Amino acid sequence: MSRRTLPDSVRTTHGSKAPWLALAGGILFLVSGMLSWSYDDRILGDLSIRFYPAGIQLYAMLFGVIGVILAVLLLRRPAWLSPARGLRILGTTGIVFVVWVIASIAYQSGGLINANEGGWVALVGAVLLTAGGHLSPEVDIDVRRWPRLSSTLEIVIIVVLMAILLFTVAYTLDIEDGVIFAAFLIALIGLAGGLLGTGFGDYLGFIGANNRRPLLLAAFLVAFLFPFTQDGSDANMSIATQVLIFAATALGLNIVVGLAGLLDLGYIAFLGTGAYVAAMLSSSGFATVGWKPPFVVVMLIGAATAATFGLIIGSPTLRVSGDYLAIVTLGFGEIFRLAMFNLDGNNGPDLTNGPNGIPAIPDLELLGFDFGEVHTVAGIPLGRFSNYYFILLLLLMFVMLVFTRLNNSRIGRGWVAIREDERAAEAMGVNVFGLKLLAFSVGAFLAGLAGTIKAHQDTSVSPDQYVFLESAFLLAAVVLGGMGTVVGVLVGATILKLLPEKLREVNDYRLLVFGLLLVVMMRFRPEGLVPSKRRQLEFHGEDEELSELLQAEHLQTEHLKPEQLEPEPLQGAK
Amino acid sequence: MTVTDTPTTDREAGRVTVLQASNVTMRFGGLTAVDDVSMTVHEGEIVGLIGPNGAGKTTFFNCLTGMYIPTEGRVELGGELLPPKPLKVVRAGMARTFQNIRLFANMTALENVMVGRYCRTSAMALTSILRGPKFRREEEATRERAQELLDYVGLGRSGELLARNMPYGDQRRLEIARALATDPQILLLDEPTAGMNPRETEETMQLIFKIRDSGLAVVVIEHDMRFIFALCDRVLCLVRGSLLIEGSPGEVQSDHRVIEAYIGGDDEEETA
Amino acid sequence: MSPMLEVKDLEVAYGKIRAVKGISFDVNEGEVVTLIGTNGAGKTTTLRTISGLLRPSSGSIRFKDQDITTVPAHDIVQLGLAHSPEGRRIFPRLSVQENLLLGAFARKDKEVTNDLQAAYALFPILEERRNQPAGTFSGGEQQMLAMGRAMMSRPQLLMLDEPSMGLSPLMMKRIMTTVTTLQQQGTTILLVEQNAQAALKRATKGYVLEVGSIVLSGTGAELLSSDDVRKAYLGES
Amino acid sequence: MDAFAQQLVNGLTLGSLYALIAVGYTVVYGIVQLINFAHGEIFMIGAFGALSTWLIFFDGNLALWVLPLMILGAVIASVTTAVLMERIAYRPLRHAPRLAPLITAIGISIFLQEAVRLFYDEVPFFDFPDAKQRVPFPQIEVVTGPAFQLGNVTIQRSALFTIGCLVMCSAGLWYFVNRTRTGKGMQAVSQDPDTARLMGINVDRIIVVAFAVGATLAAVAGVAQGLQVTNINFRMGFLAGLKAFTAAVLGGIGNVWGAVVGGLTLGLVEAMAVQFIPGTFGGSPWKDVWAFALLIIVLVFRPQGILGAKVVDRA
Repeated sequence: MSRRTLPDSVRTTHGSKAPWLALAGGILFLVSGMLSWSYDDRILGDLSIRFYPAGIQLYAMLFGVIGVILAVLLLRRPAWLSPARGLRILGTTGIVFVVWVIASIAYQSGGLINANEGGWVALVGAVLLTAGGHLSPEVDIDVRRWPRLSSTLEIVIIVVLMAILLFTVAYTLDIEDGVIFAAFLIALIGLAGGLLGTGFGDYLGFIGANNRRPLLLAAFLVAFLFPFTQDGSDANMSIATQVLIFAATALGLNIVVGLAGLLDLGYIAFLGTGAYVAAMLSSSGFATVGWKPPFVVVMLIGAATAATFGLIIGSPTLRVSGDYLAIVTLGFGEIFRLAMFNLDGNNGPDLTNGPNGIPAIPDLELLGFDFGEVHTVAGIPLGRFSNYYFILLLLLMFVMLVFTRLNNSRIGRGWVAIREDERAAEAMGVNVFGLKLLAFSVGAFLAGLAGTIKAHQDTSVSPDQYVFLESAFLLAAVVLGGMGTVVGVLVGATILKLLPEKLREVNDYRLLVFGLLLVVMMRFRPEGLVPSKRRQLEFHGEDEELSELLQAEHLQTEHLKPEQLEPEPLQGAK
Repeated sequence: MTVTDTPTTDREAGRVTVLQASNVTMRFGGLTAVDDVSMTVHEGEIVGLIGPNGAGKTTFFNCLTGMYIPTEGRVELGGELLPPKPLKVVRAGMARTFQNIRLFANMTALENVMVGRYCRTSAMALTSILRGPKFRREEEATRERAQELLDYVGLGRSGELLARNMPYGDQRRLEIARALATDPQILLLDEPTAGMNPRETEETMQLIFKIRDSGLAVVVIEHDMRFIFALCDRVLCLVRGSLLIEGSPGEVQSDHRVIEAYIGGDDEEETA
Repeated sequence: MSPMLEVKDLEVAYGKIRAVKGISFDVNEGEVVTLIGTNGAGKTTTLRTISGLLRPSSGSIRFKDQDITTVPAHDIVQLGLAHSPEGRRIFPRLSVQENLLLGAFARKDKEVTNDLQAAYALFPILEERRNQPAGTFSGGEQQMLAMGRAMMSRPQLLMLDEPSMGLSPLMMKRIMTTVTTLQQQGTTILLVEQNAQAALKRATKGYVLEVGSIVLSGTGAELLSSDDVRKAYLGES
Repeated sequence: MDAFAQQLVNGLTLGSLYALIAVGYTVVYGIVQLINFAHGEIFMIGAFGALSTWLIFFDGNLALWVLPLMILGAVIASVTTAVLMERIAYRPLRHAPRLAPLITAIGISIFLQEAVRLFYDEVPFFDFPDAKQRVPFPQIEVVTGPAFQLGNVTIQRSALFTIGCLVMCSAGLWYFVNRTRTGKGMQAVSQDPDTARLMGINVDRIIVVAFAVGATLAAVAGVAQGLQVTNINFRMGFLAGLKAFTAAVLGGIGNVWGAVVGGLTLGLVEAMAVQFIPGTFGGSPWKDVWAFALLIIVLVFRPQGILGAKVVDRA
């Protein structure tokens, strides 16, 4: 939140040069796309040919295009836009982008000598863009004074943006090469940040806030359409289902951690409970229970069992301090794993087949719809993972619904009050223990629900899927994305599942980076990437500027759209 | 258990008794923090509690609010024994503020007061997720009532301010609004004017009168003597855990023991 | 001669709330200076800021011609400025003697034993109970211990925060007499008291704080006879 | 009866190990109310530090005099890691909400495990083994080798060594906490940090000392574990750390002697559960489950632990 920029004196003396610096930077970037980046033509999709830009060179040219646009804007000094902010983001990410590419070239082809002039030119361009951004004056923008569009037009904008999003996601997932994938992601952040940082982002946020329902609908439509872009291929759909299940579970955990403020380090056990229940009650030849109820019943039993475990583990420990709870839940997670490992008939009753787990769980069949088969819709084949994708999407929507509605209710207020000051909350008549227990068991219930689907999608369950590290990953998704927000957790979950899948080159260092990431995040941005404003304040208590900002936001929504305060984001009828 | 008759100091017998503490004693280990203190509070009455620091006021206060269960004696609220959990105490009709303001700092003023409505509303998880008409009515009612209370304490226009950003005096008043949101029969104020300037103190006094006139009973702990003697119908002075005197402000103010023990009399001669 | 302690335009804030709003005062060698005022006036905050437990948002503190505004608390003690905090804050699970020795933690010299004897001489009851855990003591005994402990660092300036809080009149007198004794032995004293009468009676100089600002100052006798003080703090009308 | 005596020995051995690690949790918690979740990794790094010392200076030499030097190496490795960890990761978070340091701790824990796993064999100039598998630990003569027989009870030499370590460390710790200036300072800080500052105690330094003390004992435990199990691996800290934390809570977290008592209790409970819980829920597969179950039961009925108090305290 802190805006660290140059002293004003530097800016006044050199400010006039800023647009020209930026313009030069943009042009250098454009030129670099036409130059060779690598001596070695076998790597990164061949960057060795001049005047014939391939992937990464094209991204560089996009940096150039946006850089030039922003520089021109800067020259014209519009009162309602802040190109400076955009340039800073564009330039900084540009530096990261070029350094990443040059480093990868050096690493993959065995030496910095193989990096050709293109990269270096681009690097100079990026530095110039950044300098231009830092030297130019900040414009305080107030998007509320921008022209209001008709509501139809606003909705059209939302739909178009969502379509672009869909296209981008499909494109991104198609990139096979891990380094190019990462380069594209960095470029994407820089380009989008450069454009949106000028104030368009705030404006879009403003439009979005005014049209929450169309926005949500469009978002789900896009998510729903995604499998149709994959042309029957299961490769990306498999990752997508992983992301969805992970996101749904993490969002459930976010109720516990983000809303109620309880640290649960054994959350994976609840997912496991659901999965094991589903496996035991499935028609797998290894299932240990004779009863084979329909899947809807299985879901309820799985979720209810998980919730019961939640109550059992929660009721004794929720009274003690939060740190204890963290460790007890960790212990509970271990108990779960060990129990699943042991219950093989030799040690205790045979429920889980011990370390072997329960394999060969058949695909789901709901209302005659077989999830294992390929279905063709509108000429586009949808494979097994696409089928699971749809049901998981429904699950995610359900979890989101539960999350937002609980958050925006009497119960949500109670949770915030408990986080803020537990004793005061109790003295004001808030049922502290009951609310904590509720959060704990709702979280467990949702995880159990997700687990029942996961068992069928994975076709097997085994104890080693439910180790502590998985709980840590879930927690990291919540923390990385932003505690207490839906979008944050979706972002966090996507990053944590997608990057390792795509960045196979560095897979061995995955956990190392992950651990480091947690430490660095807590040090510099404990509120996560997409923070809930309130959480941000809790972590940066001393930040007066921030609190005034949040307050202004409250006033703004109040002032402009009183009904916005009605917390019913998902309600269909007006 | 015999409940003693209404104390003779009660000059207006016949009024409804809201809170009755009988022979409350509180010990921690070997230390007796509160020693055999009785207090009766009637509807529409302001009772002040004074005494030097460490005289057991706060401990006594905590016994009244159910934070502590007295070692001996009993506390009755509306004729019923005070339930042992703070939560139930609030539901039974007792609300309090804190000596050092304990608002939910990162919530808005309105949200703070809405939290106060928690114990008078009932929407649980399923209702909140399904959002039927009943839920919406209740939510709307909560919001309206909270706004009403903000207006009542004079913060009607500050609803969207974060509690942490409000001026000190407003925070104190917000705390009172939040306490009132629990629909109490009796309101306990712990140093409501600490840190206030004279104008704010005066405003607070008017607010407390207004609350009293609406039929609530009010108990106030305060150090500001001028404030207490101008405000209260009756004053109790605690010294070293026991009740030194109970009476009208005039009586207490002129009692030489009070001056000696609390306000600081001529200690040289007294103890020589 | 410059004052031993010089506080200038001191401002201290908790978040947005300013507890001390720009106060200035000084303490000369050999004096007993008292800060009086109601709860929440900022007296304790002032002392905590002087001893380094809090950082001021602006203003400066000089002690013996050295700027100590940003010196950490544990170094300030070594300069000869001791602070006996509000509520006594003795270490409850340590014995009396251990508490006293902790008071001399910052010292490296060999005369600690002598000072221990001096502290026992000041409060003989402490010697009787030297091996008893301090937590079992009564309020008055704890106060004696706290003062003895503060003296163990051989301070030139001793800051006492509400030493008479919650004490019986007899014990209060005992503590106040000790304050005079310490002054006679050559310790300068900055005293924060709620019992204005007792404090002003012994003070060479007094400052009245109200909601974070100094509203009145003068010699102890002047303040004692001031109508305002008598009305506001001595309960006389 | 023999079975009982045998399990008593096993339990005390296991318990000594837990106790040595548990002290680290409890000392740090007593001073800064922080659960240093990464402490298990300090234990692991101690074991690797000892191994490295041996490989660098004494490769092949199994004489008894090497052992103290290995312990010294272990202590240096552990203390360095712990102090760096405090300085870099925890200190900036001293006033952050409690969630932040706990998540940081998880991050450190994973980071340290992975760092050892990935880079141990890549340390330049030295020929260290690949830590991705179990690494054999030098079996020093005298403290390993043929076990003693006492009737039907077998007592491993390494078990005696482990118990001996606990006794010596406890004595040293007692002396440090009660007889040294810094120890007194620690007691003061744990009871009232602000007032401790007024006494001239540098609280930051005391916190570093607390981390260092915990790391020292964990390092000793790491060596003991290596001798007992004959090999070490990068994952050894996780479960041991969790159990030791359980032990610390069991004894009353914040209380040094509580950690010792808790550790021994936990060790005994595990050993006895293996032997005496009848039916299919007994035996070693379930012993960890019983240990964690014990943790939950203790939290329900006596959340302050066996020895109760919240501070570094005298016995």
